[in-house]
Amino acid sequence: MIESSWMILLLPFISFIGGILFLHKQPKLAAGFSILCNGAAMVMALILAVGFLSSDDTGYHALAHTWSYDWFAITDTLTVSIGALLDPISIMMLVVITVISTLVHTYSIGYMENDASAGRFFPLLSFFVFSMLGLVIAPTLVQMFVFWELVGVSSYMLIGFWYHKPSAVAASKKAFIITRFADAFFLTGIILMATQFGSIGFDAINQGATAFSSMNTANPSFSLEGGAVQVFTALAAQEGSAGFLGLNLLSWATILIFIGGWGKSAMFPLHVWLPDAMEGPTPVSSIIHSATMVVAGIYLTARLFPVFAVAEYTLSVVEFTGAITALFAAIIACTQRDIKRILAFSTLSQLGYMMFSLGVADMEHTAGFTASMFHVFTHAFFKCLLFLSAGLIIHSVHSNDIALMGGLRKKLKGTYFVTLLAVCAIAGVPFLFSGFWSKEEIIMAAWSNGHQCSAIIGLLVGGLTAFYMGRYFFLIFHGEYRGDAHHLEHAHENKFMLFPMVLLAIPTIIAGYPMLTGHTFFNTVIPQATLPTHPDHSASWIMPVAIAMAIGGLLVAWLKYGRRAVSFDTPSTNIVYRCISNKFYIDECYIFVTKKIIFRCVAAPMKLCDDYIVDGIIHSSAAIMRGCAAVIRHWQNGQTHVYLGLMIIGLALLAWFGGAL
Amino acid sequence: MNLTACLSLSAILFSFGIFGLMTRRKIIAMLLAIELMLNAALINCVAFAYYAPAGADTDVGSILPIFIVAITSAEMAVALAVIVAMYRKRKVIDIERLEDLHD
Amino acid sequence: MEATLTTDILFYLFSAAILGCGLMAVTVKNLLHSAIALMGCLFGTAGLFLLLDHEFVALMQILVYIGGVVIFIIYAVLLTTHLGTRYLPASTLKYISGVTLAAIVLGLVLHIDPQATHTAVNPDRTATTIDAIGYRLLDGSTNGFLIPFEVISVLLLSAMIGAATIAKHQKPGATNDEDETGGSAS
Amino acid sequence: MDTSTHQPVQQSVAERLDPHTATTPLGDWVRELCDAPDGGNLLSMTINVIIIIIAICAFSSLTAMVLVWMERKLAGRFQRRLGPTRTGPFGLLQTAADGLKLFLKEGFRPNASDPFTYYLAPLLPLTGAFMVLAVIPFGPSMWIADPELGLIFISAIAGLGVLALLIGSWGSNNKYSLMGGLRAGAQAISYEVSLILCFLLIVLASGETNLLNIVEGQQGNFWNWWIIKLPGAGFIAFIFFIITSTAELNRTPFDTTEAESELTGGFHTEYSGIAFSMFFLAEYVHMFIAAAIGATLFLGGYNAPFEFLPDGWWWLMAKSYAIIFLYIWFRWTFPRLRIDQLMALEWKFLLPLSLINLVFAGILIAMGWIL
Repeated sequence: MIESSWMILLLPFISFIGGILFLHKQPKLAAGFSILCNGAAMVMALILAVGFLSSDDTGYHALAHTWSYDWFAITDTLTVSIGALLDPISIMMLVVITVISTLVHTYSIGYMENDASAGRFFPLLSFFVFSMLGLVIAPTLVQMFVFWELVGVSSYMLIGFWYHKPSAVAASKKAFIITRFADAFFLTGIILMATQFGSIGFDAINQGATAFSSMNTANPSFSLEGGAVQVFTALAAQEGSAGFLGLNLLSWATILIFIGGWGKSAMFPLHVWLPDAMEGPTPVSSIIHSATMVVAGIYLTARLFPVFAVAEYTLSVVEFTGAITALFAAIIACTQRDIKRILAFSTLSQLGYMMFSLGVADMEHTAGFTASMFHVFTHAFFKCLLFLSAGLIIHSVHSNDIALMGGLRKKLKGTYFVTLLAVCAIAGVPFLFSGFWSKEEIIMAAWSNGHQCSAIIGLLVGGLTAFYMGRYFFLIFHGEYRGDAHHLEHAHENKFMLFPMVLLAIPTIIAGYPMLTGHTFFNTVIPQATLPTHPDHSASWIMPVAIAMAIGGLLVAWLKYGRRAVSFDTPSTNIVYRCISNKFYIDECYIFVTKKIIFRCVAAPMKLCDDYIVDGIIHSSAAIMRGCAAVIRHWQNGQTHVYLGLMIIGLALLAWFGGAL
Repeated sequence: MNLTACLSLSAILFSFGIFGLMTRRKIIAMLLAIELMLNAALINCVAFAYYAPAGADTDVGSILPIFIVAITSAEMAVALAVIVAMYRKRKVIDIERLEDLHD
Repeated sequence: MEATLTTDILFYLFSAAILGCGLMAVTVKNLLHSAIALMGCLFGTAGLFLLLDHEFVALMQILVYIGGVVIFIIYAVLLTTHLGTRYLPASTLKYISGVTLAAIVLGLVLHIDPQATHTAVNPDRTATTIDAIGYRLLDGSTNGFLIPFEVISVLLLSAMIGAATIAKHQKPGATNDEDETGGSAS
Repeated sequence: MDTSTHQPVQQSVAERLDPHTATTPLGDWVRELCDAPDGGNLLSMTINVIIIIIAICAFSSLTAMVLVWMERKLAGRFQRRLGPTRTGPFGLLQTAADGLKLFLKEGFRPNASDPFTYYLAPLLPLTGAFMVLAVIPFGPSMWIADPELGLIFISAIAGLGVLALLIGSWGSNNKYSLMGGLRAGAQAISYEVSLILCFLLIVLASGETNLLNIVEGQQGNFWNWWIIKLPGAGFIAFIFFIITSTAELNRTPFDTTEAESELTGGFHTEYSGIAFSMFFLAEYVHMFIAAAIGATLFLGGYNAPFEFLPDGWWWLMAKSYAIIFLYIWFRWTFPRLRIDQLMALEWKFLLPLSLINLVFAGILIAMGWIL
């Protein structure tokens, strides 16, 4: 099964190629084909996961299986290979991606029912799945970067899927440019990593880093081989070196790599593309911009966790970024009116959770790492479910604005129910829902590892999350309908759309239970790291506080939005509220910086240089050529006679100069 | 009869071919001139084989002409088909009046 | 064949025929006449090949060149010209350039020709038999010509198909071109 | 692959027929005259050439006369009438009289015709006929030239016959002539392919391109003739040969070239007098040549049908005339094919079948399955 893991990758690719080449005129066939391929991939991924679970090996390294095939060699020792690295987190991601992709494909049948370009949609979606799977199983930084970019491209194509909408085109460009900007740093980091540490394979890097950290702390009992030795040596050499701007090269490399994940996971202040990316079709938002692609940054950080942990300051940057984003996005989410933007900001906030959770862990206390992966797992399902339900609501009332909704619980009963489950999950309603457990773990890990500030931010954000999700839920489903009654009459639940939502509701609830019961699933799939770790029981006060925050948030939301009718007629004049609802004017800042500063002071002089110096050289050389050609062109007038004459004269000249005459 | 005589003969024939190619206006006549030139080449081929030194592979003197002849006939078949098709369309086989073909 | 008076006389006869017919072929105005002159020239060449002991090449010359190519040319002449066709003379410039270029080539070749060594006939030489040709053509080793032979076969086939396709008279319904009347016999 | 049962004729003609022992009185006389045993002497060559020219001219004229008489007689018989009876016994001198009439007629050339091509055309067919006659072995020591590549020579020269028709038809400046000429060209080029495939089959079977060797290879009883010796394939090839040679001869049912009812005489519409008689003569000489080649290749040439009978030119004549009888029989019994039917017959029927037959014969020879 390990060796045939490439099949999982191949199936969505077949779906893409077949769909784009042959089926783009038959949307129904394309959909069926895509679902077939993705379903097969899902089955294979599940088989793979079950095989992993049932294997006797436990622990992080024992479970990492790699196969690879050499692609090209940069130096004698540095070979770029493509292949698969299968360890608990990649397998978990495989399962999550394939399950969600299959369900979203199914959902899309209903969602794209009346769309003329649906035949293009399914292949592109499969292409994304292919790229994402390739990213997840990448055993080297280079392969990860290749698929990283493919993921970016497919995201670009899907955000701009309705390319006739100017806003969609602008959003896709924005997403593309911002993530490319971050990827430039990522690539630099890879190059730095490759040159300084002589390795781009995750295995070698992580083993070397683990060995190094254990040498510093405990007994160095690792036997290393291959690239890991190089990494180890390089790390030892870096120890204590001054480096550049006060950071040593390892920190530089890891921070640069992290910036790639920063952009992809839309951490503050590179988050601006994600809310705009909601211009794409809702299934795209659900799979790409909430459940899978945006966690690529988290995944990258987790992938390189040992080396990040060894590097000075890197994890602090991670933690800081994550905490700021979580708080920042949660505050904005409280004020938004666009149904998908609320969810987008909530995604940002949850990504911030995952990020700072990674940041609070280190090689001795890996609870944060475990918690982060756990949250990735649970979040994927309930966030996907939230987006799917949002898509169904949009589909029904033909609007994105929650100001034009309300009272939909009567019309969309199924949706109401599953959305309630998902809202409870994300808000952290205790005991029954998966989100509670994973969030709990994160806050617990932060506190117990001495990052009290992050833990408190986590608690605060938990309350905010409960509040804005409650607001979201009550404004949509409770109260009176505020929109165009005409749409409400036709509102219904498409069975293709409802079915995957119902299926997703199952993991929304049960995905957190295994943690509670100590089931082996989580002991195995969520890496328990190298050294045994337990949450600090002294922090047992956290759970009641977190529960109180969640319930309190929901209660406030109920009091403010659920209990009585809400009016959106008069815009708030409160300056703080306006500032928040305009997303702290971050977009405007960007536009000011780019348009006013960069364009005017840098780009305009460059353009002058380009126009007059660079183009001038080209134009004058072209003019010279044209002048010469004006003379010669008459010799090539299509007359055989002239050609023959020239040929013979040339022959004679050749003979003359060649000395034959 | 010696090698130089044969070669001179073929050289003269070849120059006739070039003269024809230069002065003729009809495509068929130009093809004809090309035939002359190819024929001169054949004469060279055979003459060299006949006057080859001991140990040379003289079979090539017979085999190469076969290839030349075969390629020529293929070329002629296509060329003449093109001419006939062109004549049907435009009623012209004068090369100077077909100059617009290169546009 | 031994170089005797007979062969010398024959050689000069053939040469005269070749050159005379060759000159006619490129100067005579009437296309059919030049085609006939070309035929004479090719016949002379075939005779020359016989003198040079290359019987098979000579017969090839007659079979393919005269029997095939010249007939093709005559066919094309028949399809594209008629007795009333007016033959426009080439411009004086073309005549001058033609003569000049021909002279250049002739000068070049005649300058190089005498540099050929081994001008004597090898006394042990034997005429190439048709068996030898056949075996060489079907010899797949580096010494043989199997691949060129096969390539030539494919070339001939494709040329034949191509020629037939190009010259095929388009069905009246299938074409949007102007009415075509010429060449009804193909 | 068992090739032991079939070996190409190893013994060359030169070994079997020593020019010094196998002689003819005429040849002896010439050699005596020139005092040169070989043909290297210029005088001897000249005399030889003159004798050959006279012999061939005489033979062709005689053959043509006989064939024309034979055709007219047979045509009469096929049509239940007598044919010529008045001139000479059985009308034998009728042809001579016709010939005389043609020779004495006024040579007439259309005004708008091209004299060069118009007068060149009638000369060509007989030239070709003479060249082919030169290589046909009439008897064991009765031949003019014996080139190593006789069969290729025949196919090469046979291909030229169409030239005359093309040139003459164009030179006449008559649309019927031109149509006839173009048809003749298309027909001759097409059927030549099958004809050469028939030749190739014999080359494959005998391993020889020399006509004399081919004939010598069929010595013995009549089952050594290639028509029978190569079971099936030989007979099919012979039938194909008859069909294609009829087409090459432009005789009914393949006479679309002339097609009196359509083209008022085809390419020779504008010819009269001696020019016409040259075409006419050549047609009948060609007929004899085709028959002789058929007899040589398939029916053992000058070999007697049984070993105990003496070989000689009379056998070739008998076989040739038998085939000629077939040609005449065809002419007076089959209706004419349309030009498209004719082309379809060649390209869609004869050519593929000839190729298959060739492969079939190749298998037979390779497996040694010959009589």
